[in-house]
Amino acid sequence: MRYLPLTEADRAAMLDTIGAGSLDDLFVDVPEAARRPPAFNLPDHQGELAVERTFAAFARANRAAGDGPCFLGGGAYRHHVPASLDYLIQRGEFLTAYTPYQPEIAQGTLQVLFEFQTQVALLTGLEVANASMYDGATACAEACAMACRVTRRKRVLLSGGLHPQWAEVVRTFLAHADVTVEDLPPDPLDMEDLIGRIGADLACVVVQNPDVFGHLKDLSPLASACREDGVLLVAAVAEPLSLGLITPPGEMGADIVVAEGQSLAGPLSFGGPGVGLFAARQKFLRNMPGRLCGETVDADGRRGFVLTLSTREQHIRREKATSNICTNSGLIALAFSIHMSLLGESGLTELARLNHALAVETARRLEKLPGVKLLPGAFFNEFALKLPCDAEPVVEALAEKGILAGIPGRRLWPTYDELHDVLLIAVTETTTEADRDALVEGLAAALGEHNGGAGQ
Amino acid sequence: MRYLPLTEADRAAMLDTIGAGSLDDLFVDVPEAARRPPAFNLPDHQGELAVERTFAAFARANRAAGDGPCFLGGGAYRHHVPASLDYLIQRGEFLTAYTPYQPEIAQGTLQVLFEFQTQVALLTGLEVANASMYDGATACAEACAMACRVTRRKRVLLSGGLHPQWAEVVRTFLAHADVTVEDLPPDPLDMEDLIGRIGADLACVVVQNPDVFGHLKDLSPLASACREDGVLLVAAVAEPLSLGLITPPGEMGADIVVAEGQSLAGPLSFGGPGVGLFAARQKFLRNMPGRLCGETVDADGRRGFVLTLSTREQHIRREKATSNICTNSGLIALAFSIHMSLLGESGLTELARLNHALAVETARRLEKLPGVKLLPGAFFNEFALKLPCDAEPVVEALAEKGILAGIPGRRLWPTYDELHDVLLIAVTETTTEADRDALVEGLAAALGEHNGGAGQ
Amino acid sequence: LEEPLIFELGRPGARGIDLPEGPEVTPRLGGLERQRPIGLPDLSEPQVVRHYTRLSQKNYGIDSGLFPLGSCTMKHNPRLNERLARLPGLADLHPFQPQGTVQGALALIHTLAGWLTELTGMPAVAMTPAAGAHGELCGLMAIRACLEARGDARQVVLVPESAHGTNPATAALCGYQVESIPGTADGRVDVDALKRMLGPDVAALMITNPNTLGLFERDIIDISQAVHAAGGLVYMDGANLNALIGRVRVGDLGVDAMHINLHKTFSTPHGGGGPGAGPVVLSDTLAPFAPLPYVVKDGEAWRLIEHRHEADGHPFGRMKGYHGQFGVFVRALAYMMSLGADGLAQASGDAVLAANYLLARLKDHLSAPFPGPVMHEALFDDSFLKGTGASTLDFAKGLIDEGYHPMTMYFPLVVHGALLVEPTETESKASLDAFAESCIALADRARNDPESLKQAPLMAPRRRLDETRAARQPVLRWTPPAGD
Amino acid sequence: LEEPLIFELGRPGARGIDLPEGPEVTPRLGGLERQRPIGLPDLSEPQVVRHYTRLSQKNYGIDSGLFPLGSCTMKHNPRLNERLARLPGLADLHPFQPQGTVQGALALIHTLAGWLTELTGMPAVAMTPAAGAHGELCGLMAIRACLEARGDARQVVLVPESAHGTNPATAALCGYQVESIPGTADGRVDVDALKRMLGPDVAALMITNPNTLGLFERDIIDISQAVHAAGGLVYMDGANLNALIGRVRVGDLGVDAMHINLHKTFSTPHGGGGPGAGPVVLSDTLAPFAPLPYVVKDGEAWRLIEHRHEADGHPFGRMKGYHGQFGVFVRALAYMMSLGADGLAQASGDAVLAANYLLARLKDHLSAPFPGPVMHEALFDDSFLKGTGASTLDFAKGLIDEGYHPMTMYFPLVVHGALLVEPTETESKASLDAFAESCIALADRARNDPESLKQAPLMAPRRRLDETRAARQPVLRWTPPAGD
Repeated sequence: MRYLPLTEADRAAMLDTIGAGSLDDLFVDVPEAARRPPAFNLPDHQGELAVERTFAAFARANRAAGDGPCFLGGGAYRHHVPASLDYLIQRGEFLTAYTPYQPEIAQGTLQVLFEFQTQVALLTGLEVANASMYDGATACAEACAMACRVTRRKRVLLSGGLHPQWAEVVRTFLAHADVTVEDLPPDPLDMEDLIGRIGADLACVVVQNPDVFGHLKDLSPLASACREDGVLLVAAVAEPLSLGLITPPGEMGADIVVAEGQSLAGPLSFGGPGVGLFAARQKFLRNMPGRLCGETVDADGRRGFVLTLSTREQHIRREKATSNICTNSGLIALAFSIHMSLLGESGLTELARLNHALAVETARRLEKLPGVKLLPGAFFNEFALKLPCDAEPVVEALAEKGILAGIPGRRLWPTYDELHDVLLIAVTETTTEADRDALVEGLAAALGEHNGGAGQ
Repeated sequence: MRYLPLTEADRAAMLDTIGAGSLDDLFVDVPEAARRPPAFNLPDHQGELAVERTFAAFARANRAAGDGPCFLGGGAYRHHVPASLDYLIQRGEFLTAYTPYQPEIAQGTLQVLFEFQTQVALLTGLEVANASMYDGATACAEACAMACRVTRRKRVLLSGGLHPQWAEVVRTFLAHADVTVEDLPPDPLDMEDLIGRIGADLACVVVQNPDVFGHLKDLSPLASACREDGVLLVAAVAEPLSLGLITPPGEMGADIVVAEGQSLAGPLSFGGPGVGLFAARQKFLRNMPGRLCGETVDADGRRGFVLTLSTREQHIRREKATSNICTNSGLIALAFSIHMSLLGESGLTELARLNHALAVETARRLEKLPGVKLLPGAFFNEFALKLPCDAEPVVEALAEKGILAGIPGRRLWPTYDELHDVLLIAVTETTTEADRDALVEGLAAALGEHNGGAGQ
Repeated sequence: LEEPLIFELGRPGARGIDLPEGPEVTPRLGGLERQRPIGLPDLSEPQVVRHYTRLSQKNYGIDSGLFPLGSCTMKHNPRLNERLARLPGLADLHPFQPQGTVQGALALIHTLAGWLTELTGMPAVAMTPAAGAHGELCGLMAIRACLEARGDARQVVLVPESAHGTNPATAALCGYQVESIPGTADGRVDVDALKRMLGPDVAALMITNPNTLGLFERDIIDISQAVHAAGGLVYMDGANLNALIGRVRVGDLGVDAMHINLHKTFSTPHGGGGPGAGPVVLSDTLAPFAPLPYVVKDGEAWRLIEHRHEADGHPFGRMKGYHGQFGVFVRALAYMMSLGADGLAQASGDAVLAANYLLARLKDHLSAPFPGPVMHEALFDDSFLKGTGASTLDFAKGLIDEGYHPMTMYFPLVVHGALLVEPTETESKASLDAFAESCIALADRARNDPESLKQAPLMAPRRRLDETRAARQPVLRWTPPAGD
Repeated sequence: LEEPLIFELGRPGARGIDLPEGPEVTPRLGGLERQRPIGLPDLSEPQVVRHYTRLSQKNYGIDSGLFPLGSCTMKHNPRLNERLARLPGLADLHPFQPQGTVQGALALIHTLAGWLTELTGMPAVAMTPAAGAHGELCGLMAIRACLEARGDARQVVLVPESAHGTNPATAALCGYQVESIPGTADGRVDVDALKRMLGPDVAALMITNPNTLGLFERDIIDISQAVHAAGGLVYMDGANLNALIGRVRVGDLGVDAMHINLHKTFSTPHGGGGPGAGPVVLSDTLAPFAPLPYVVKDGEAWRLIEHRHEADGHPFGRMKGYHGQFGVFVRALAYMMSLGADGLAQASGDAVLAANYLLARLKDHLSAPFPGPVMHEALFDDSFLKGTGASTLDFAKGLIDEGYHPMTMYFPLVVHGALLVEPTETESKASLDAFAESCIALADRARNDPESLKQAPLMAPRRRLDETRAARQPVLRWTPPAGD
């Protein structure tokens, strides 16, 4: 058992020092009934090679996104992960460290968090950011709770353009908080009248940008309306790469920005772990959830960093804490931060531009297909098509041919039949020209079969 | 260009400090004719993703050994590489360090080398070992040269059981050293009379154990004969895992042991880089080639390590050096050493026993196939079959079915027709039961077709 | 060596990434193009690698040495798990791939769920919570959903005074009032007091077991029965499960829900703050209320239940996006399969052995408020420092100069100047002995030379940091120097 | 913190690897079973990971900081190359797989060979040498084979006095007598002296260019012509190729052979001592004598020529087992493709720029024996230390406390107390400036407080080590303490 350093001789000597006759003697406080479980129906220990074979079999039973063309987005984006990033986050001093409670020997993690907070603030156009949350969806829920704390109001409005899973997490999180969560129906044509719904009883309104259909919106008019009524504007960002190219929500007037950092931090990993980004205006600082890292000096006057403002947190405030969050997503925040450093101003901008160009070009080709309509609106690297039929069987048919063509509306909105002909398509730099050709041709063929079938 | 930190502004400022007008001015000493090469027929810089795609294409055009059953040995053995090993050797402080010329800030590498030297000495049963050579074959050549220096004799005898490439490297290396290299023909039946060829004009005799056919030999009688005539016995080991189970050459009387460490250090990597192990009796220390790490103390009296006895080496001795070796295989030596530490006494012994058991069981099944003979002799994890036909087309046919069945005699000894029906088969812990079944069944089928064909 | 902030290292025009030219297109950004620069620094790859390498060298991890942070279970993190989590067939899966293309991933989740339920003896598990506190929330939400389904609007959650702050914080998030249960002189929940507090308004008890003092709640079965008899449910905080796994079946203790920190008990790396994963095992009572999504076996295939209308039960909602911390699942399952049933039982046994060994070696030098046997952590108070002038904090910082990460300090709150030591099962005896000797030497130093301890640490990248200043004048981000 | 030897950490019975039971068989070991234990220590995986982590922390690499070791070209080692070298389709290839199953590997070798010949303007390349010195041997063997094929038994190799020790050592290995060519006051080969030494017995000139003083041998074309005219051949030592690659075509200089250290010029990591790879580019004269094996393109397929009877030319033999340092090839080609033709030219330009910049910044504080422009390294002598009592060694050790790896010291031998500084192209200007300032401060300290320099380093894991003791009483391995 390679992870256990004690030998039988060590165990005997230690029991002797303790004055116990056996390991079992140490468990005397455990009721006898629970202490001797029957044999588990589980295998005994195995070597690396055996475990690797098991996991290789799990892996083989999947089709990796990179095994062929992949145009899936919907809040999880496949971008290239630099090799140096993946090396650096595996360094034991980062990987195997705890939350930096002992700042003297955790300056590495702490300086990274300070840099991360700065990068998130810069990217979102807001003043302060925390040291990360679990993911974008939970960050969004925390933002709504925070808005209620700040405004002392009890109503939250969610745009229909918000990722339906994020909306569901918000609803769940606030279910017992004496807060009314009003979520608008999904609206691919951008007809929802958010401004008209702003009122003085509202704690916040949550808008995703780009929204779940990929559409970009100018949040400024909404922000003005919110400001007038003392409503906080929460902007949700599922693809932070977009912020390399578009005006950040903070500049458009958002008070809180939450985002999912996965797309710029690491592999898709089947949707988790991600990293929640959370930024806000300075004045809301003491109402923010999550860990915060701050600059200070040490006994010799040298610059250093510590976790700070912990009086907001559960280990001090207990039931009065701003959140119950404890473990967050430090390592993925590190990955995000390293990627920001590698990209820099110029790289982030260019990568965003490349994504946009490839998406625009692909959309241009797809919207020419007979029966296919591109839903109108500005977009970044993801867009929505309206097909002449239910998108799900089309997606399944293309998957059979090795093409992950996009997300069918049914997957996101099973109860909205009118959206079942929607196909969401994300195009990133990881798609090749051949991939894009395959998508266009594959979709044309699949729809041709459909049309052919319909014509019979 | 992500590897180049200087910006255009930096370059201009630096040229200014230098007092040069342009980069070109710094190349003024280079003849004009050579200074302005025509445009290269090579692509310009590319991002990680593009380079990865190119290499993925190279990789796809290969069949990885682990993609199916693999029974190839012949001096390169496929063993499991522990994940912790591969992590540790990638740590920048090891990976990106130079040869430890500045011991104060290279104690990591130096202590590793000291531990490596000890492990090699223990494993080979000899007193001292150096800090590694390029690979087993070059170590073998250096051993012959060393034997000539020690004995001041000019004749070297190579057993026919020595890997033919190792023999060729020895011949090449000594081609201009005024040394006669006598290499005996390959001898699968172990009939060669090495003892009868020992004589007082011989510097050394080189014997591989297990030999290239996989056969194990008791070197003791040969060692006695050598000792009588002042001949050094050089033992070559291509599969050091065997030393976990069998009496080491040092204990059987070898004076120098050279080995290829790849099998316990890392992936096959198409045969390179490996790591040459080199051990000898203490009394030959000052005639050894290669780097040596020794224990000493620092100015505060603390134990520390340095490269030592460098007066043997080329940077001091120049044309009188024991070898011209400079760069060796430090990182692979580190990998070897980590694996030794993970395995330990018990793990190395058990891994060796497992390999042997699987090889014996597989041999037992294969020798029952009609027309197949197991060449007689003791063996560790590799053995030689005699087929009823040329082995090469059989191997090619099995490769078509996804089975890397072994090495056909023709590949090693193209000019020895009588060995073309030999098939060398290595069985390690990385083969599964299904792999071994596939080999037995595949070989039976292939030979059945052959027999069937012969019967027509 | 000092390492500047990344923002202080940048040079406009440097590049850390090379990108191809994209096609020329007419933008479709709707006029929302960024008008101002972001403000990120440009750096080359060598600078970035060196920056983070140097920062990492200012950190201490379990790879660096003993990390006895009580209640945190800082055990060895096998690299095999990192390797497996990076297999393209596991890492490179999109959460919205058609289910037919991710059968291996669904099977993996289902397999891990099977290990968790089998080891705990609980019938069901909610896999998606992202961390321990998130798991607590999931468990309490299931409890609340269950009670509400019964039409039972209970308002109170009982929490022992020794509990982690997450317990009351979670209960509050779930809309409950928190009442604190007093402890006994022997460090357990006061069962009589607890029973007196039970009543028709008590929704649940949240009880940490082993508790935060490192002691097993001997009366847990009795307690569970009493809570159930009063119509409430029992949430067990599984933060300290490492003492029990493979040896004690939680299902036999009568609890209804317990979260499992995969990043503690099952060794997925803490990464300087996460990510973790906090699956919650559930009793039959609570199982129907488990949140979405979850995986079911459907004949030979695995199926992901993502939407309410597909569910058999009454899922109370959704904890996070997608399907849980899949990358963490891979690591945890690899760890569990490596140790196996026999190894997990040995591991918890060794963890408990190591804690009791340290207690035995240190109890005459430090002061232990409770006698052993303890479970997987050894608790000390600061009475051994009384009159020395040195504090718990000084003692802990002194350990840094000895080459160790300090233990947890000043927690649990119910013990004065607490020092909570959790060595875990992955330390050798030599390592435990060396640590004990350092602690003994420090205790001597506290008596003989307390002033020197107050200066500690001297050998770390920083001396003590001014936390008051950080909180009073918060500087939470870099800003460009004036004039830039 | 001190780290014991691995042998001092072991505990009998600990395990770092778990293995399945094998089948029960009757051994076929011929009675050669080991009779005595090996003597290796048993350890668990956590102990092993921590041991090597801690050892690594006592090392300095290019990832740690500037590593200006002259003549060693310590440049940034991209992690992309490590990633690619670990692709199973490249790492997990057996050298004896049927050639049809390794077409990608053969194509890769052929592609790399194409880059090397195109960049150097040389017609052929021998890929298999394992390192620079091995490449030298390969080149000289090809020369010797060529001359012998002409029936020309020349006996002498000329080597400039400033050459690396590997040059004369290699010539001796090849059976040649070595004659040393004097240098000129401006740091180049004395061409007149060289021409006087040429004659019917001179087989070859081995010339390092740029030479070890960091200077380009201006007369190289003239020199090559003279050697050729005298019937000899020219071997150029490519250790310093980083100054030229992509900017200066070696093929235009008239040389016949040159090795290329892939681990210097093309950034494959040095790994604390290797592995490297030293392919040798060859002129048309020498190409037919290239050693086995090599790759040829055969229609659409690639073919490995492993045996003499398959070869078109007259291969002089074989340098090592199998097909060269394939894993190093992968890394080098990835590096070359990443930088591309434009990037490689920029890289050599930046390397030369950085060296000249340091020379310009330091020449008034240290002492430079030759004026610039230099190529990719800046050479200083110890005249600036004259009268201070501090030596080149003290100065270099002082740099360690400043956070740097020292430069090469006391080499080349032709300069008194030489300090050879090679910054490479992968340092930022800020990094070069900081290094220059440290050097200037140290030079001041040498004048004002030389005694303090003699104590350096004080901040490294060790102070100066007793090398004399190590050599006089060599202890080259651990031995168990008496009584064990």
